Amino acid sequence: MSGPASVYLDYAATAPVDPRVAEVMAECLRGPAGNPSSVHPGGRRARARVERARAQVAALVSAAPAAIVFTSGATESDNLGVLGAARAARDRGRHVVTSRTEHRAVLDACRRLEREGFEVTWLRPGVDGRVLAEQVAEALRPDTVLVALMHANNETGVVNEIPEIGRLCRGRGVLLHVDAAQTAGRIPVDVETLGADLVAFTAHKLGGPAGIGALYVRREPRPALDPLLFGGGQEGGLRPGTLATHQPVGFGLACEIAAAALPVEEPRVRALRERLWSRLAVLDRVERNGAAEPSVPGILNVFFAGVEGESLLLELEGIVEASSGSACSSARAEPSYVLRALGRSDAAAQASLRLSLGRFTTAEEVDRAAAALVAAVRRLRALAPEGAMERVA
Amino acid sequence: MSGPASVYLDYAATAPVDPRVAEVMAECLRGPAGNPSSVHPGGRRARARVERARAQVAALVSAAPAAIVFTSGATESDNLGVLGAARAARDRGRHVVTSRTEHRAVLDACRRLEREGFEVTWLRPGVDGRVLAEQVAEALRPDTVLVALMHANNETGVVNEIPEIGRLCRGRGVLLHVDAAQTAGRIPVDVETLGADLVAFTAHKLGGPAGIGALYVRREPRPALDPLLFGGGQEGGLRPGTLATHQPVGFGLACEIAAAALPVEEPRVRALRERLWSRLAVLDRVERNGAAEPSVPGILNVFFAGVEGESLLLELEGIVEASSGSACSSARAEPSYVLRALGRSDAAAQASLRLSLGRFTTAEEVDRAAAALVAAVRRLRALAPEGAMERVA
Amino acid sequence: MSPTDYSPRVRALFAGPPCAGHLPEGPGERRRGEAGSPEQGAWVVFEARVVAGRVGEAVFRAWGCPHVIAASALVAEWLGGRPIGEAADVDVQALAAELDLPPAKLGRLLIVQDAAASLASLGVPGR
Amino acid sequence: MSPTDYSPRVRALFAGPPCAGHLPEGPGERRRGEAGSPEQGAWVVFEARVVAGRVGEAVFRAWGCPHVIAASALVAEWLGGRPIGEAADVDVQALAAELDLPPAKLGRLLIVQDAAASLASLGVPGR
Ligand SMILES: Cc1ncc(COP(=O)(O)O)c(C=O)c1O
Ligand SMILES: Cc1ncc(COP(=O)(O)O)c(C=O)c1O
Repeated sequence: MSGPASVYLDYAATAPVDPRVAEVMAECLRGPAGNPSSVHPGGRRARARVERARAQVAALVSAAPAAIVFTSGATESDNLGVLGAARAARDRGRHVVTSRTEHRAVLDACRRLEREGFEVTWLRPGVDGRVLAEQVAEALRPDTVLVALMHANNETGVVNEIPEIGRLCRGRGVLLHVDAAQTAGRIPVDVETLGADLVAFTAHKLGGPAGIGALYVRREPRPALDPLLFGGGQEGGLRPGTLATHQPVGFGLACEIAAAALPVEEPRVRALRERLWSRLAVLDRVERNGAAEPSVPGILNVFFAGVEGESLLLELEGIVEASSGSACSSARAEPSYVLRALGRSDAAAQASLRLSLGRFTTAEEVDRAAAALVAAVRRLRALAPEGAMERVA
Repeated sequence: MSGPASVYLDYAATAPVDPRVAEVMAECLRGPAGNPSSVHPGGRRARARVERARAQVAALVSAAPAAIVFTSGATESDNLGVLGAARAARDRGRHVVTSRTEHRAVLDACRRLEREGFEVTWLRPGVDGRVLAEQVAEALRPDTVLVALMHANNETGVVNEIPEIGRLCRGRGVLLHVDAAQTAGRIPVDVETLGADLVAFTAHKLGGPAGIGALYVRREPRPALDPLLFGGGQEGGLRPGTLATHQPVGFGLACEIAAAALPVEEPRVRALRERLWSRLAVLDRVERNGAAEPSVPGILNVFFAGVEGESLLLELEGIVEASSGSACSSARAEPSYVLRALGRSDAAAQASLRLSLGRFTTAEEVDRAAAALVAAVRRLRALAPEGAMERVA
Repeated sequence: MSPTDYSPRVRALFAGPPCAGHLPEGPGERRRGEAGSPEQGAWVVFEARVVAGRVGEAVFRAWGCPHVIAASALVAEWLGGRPIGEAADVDVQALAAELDLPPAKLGRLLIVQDAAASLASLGVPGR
Repeated sequence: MSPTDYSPRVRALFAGPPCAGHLPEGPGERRRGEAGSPEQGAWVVFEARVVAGRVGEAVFRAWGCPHVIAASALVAEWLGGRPIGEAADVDVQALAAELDLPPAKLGRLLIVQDAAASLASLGVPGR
């Protein structure tokens, strides 16, 4: 391919691995074998590295290292938190509160709970995409055992009122599971401030490798969790299996790097996002999906009236890499259920793009992407029947 | 530390990552971001690499690529196979057959099934460590839905009569789950020959990275599986979560390398193991735990009468890296339940070492390890009260 | 959105579709055919100038996926010079084969076919 | 087996334990004290030569983990020159502190203490 490299605007799906992280992982993989559970020096070395990584991961969310359980990613963390906490509490109550705009990992875990005899209240955010504490307050019942809500939405970037919801839950003795996959390393996340009992996050959204995540499990009081996997007793019995040294090590370093960079990166990325938005706003009939604030810095979800999503993506191929809907669910052709929940029509949801920026995004890239987007939208609108801008809205 | 490097004899716990595997993984990690579920070129590249890896993994066990589900390791594969198959079949029957010498991933999954209302028959192997087809035949009942047995035991290396057991199960319409973590890449494994419906294995025992494994799920007839995790629909709905490209890619290459090396490595490692045994047999009162054959080539489990396990390990520290019991359960101080099931006393089980050889083991290392072991055993025996050889037996 | 791999033919037609846009002024009868809607995943308009029973020139405008745009362009091109009655005879199978169409998208091609057919039978005068 | 980290003191004593082995021939009364068993995780034998009510020389033999061997060696060394009656006074807390003993292993130290004490009170003539 000739010309400049395409602009990667899909950080919310997965972020590039930080080169320093890739390096330390490569070194781990090249090193001598060591099973962190073994007693011999190779095993002890591996264990020491894993424990150092656990401390780095814990520090990112201001938690104690012992409160961090390593998992295979946020999907597993969400499942362990939601299914684990609800199943363990099923004798106390069978009501769970969540929202329609959660990631599928929480959504589908809650649907599973429904099949297991739980009742689930599905909160619907406003058009701004926020789930509010008052909605949760209304939904709580005497038999509510768990509230599962995301810190920020992966499609819109909108941040929910978690601290308020945390206080509410604690006051009622209800467990709170927070999916922080989109916020950890991107805005300050402090498990105490959130008031969460369980917090899920993942390495590959913050410069670490895919295939490793964490579940923060509060120590005091410690929520009972019914494990998903059974076996060698690793991770305090909550998550058996031989721990891969290179994976937590990469995750740990990525957390450390992200934490150090956050004070600079957060405003920088936010400014780039607004720059992108201002350059797209030269088009008629473009709208942001969800509120502009409060939000994570790097997500801009834009609806382009009158265009069709798949054609828009092909038009941008090789120029801009972005997602139509969330990448996690983009194996399906369905329009984004998140945008549908915010009131968009199917066609409008499909005519929306999630443009997500991050660590390595530059102003030059933003300008190049914006120019390509504007040109693409103009061409597709010109190809469309008259009235498309009104009918695809 | 001065002197030569220690001899790594813990391949059954985890094998060193093949340098070529480490290299391709490092290259993956350094490359551009790409979520295999995304539509843009980065995502498509990642997906193509993952699918190539799936084919490589499938080829190692003579399976169709579409029959391979990637998981986080054999622990998860075992849980998905055992819990998944039994739970999905619970309306047809609630009886499961397994053995006392399975890996904890199968053992603890079966215990969990007991708590969920299943009845489990726990077969006990003979002193040779083998579970025989006739034992399975006797245990089968009209309500049996699943037989879960390992291909080879991780502590003794002894190979079970899986093909016969497979025929038996198929004849009765009972699903067979086989834990092949210790055999894949070490002896020929063919899912058809095994007659298995589900086969679990893992990358880190065969030169790949830890944190990635596979579950073979027969296509025709396809066993129903109740998933453990819910979410984005990846891996045919059986295993959601963003797939880490570097992990399957490393696994795939490791499988390809192992398959190519097998015809040479299997006899070579077997000969080294017998060399090690012949050099240890100069000691009085040393015995092999489990039958010498049929076995995987690289595992030798030796009982040293009169010594104490923890002291033996410390005596060997920095010289030989091996496991007392299985590394996977060595976070516990309990004597190996596998050796207990084979009739060893607690003390005798603890006075046993699993010495496991592999790809990079040399004759020089075997001789050095044997000399160190002989010296260590002699010193500890000399330190012990008279009669120890008879009482620790 | 399904990670579709587009054929080179579809890519070329999508990138530079022939016969896209509005019918220029000119002699003859202007006809307009339309089918589909955003809700159906494809929405196609054909316009044709008919002179002596034959299509002098045809153009399309389409809202839809790249296959819809490519198919509409092919049909508009194919219409040129044909008896207008043949606008009802778009061969969907041939079109699908030419575009290497994923089976799931066949419904959208039927919308393209409908739009062309309406040009023949129900064709209303163009604006 | 628990992945214990041994203190430097334990490592040194385990690698080269003083007073290990059998009591050489010599003058005085030979005594033997024993406690524990493989089933208990520690099995310790002390032998001492007693001259004029004091331990002339003491040796140990032990089956057990490195802490047991280290503790037995320390106790045998400590016994040398003491009134034999003091063999009953092994200070388990001090020993545990000196060896940085994991709490779970305290029971094994009690076996070492027992073996020494039996040298004092129930001491039977050595072979
Ligand atoms: C909000 C949210 N939760 C969970 C996940 C799942 O994370 P993982 O890919 O690590 O399983 C993602 C992204 O995929 C996400 O954005
Ligand atoms: C027989 C057997 N099954 C399962 C496992 C678990 O594999 P993993 O460490 O990949 O979870 C192991 C090794 O740890 C094993 O030896």
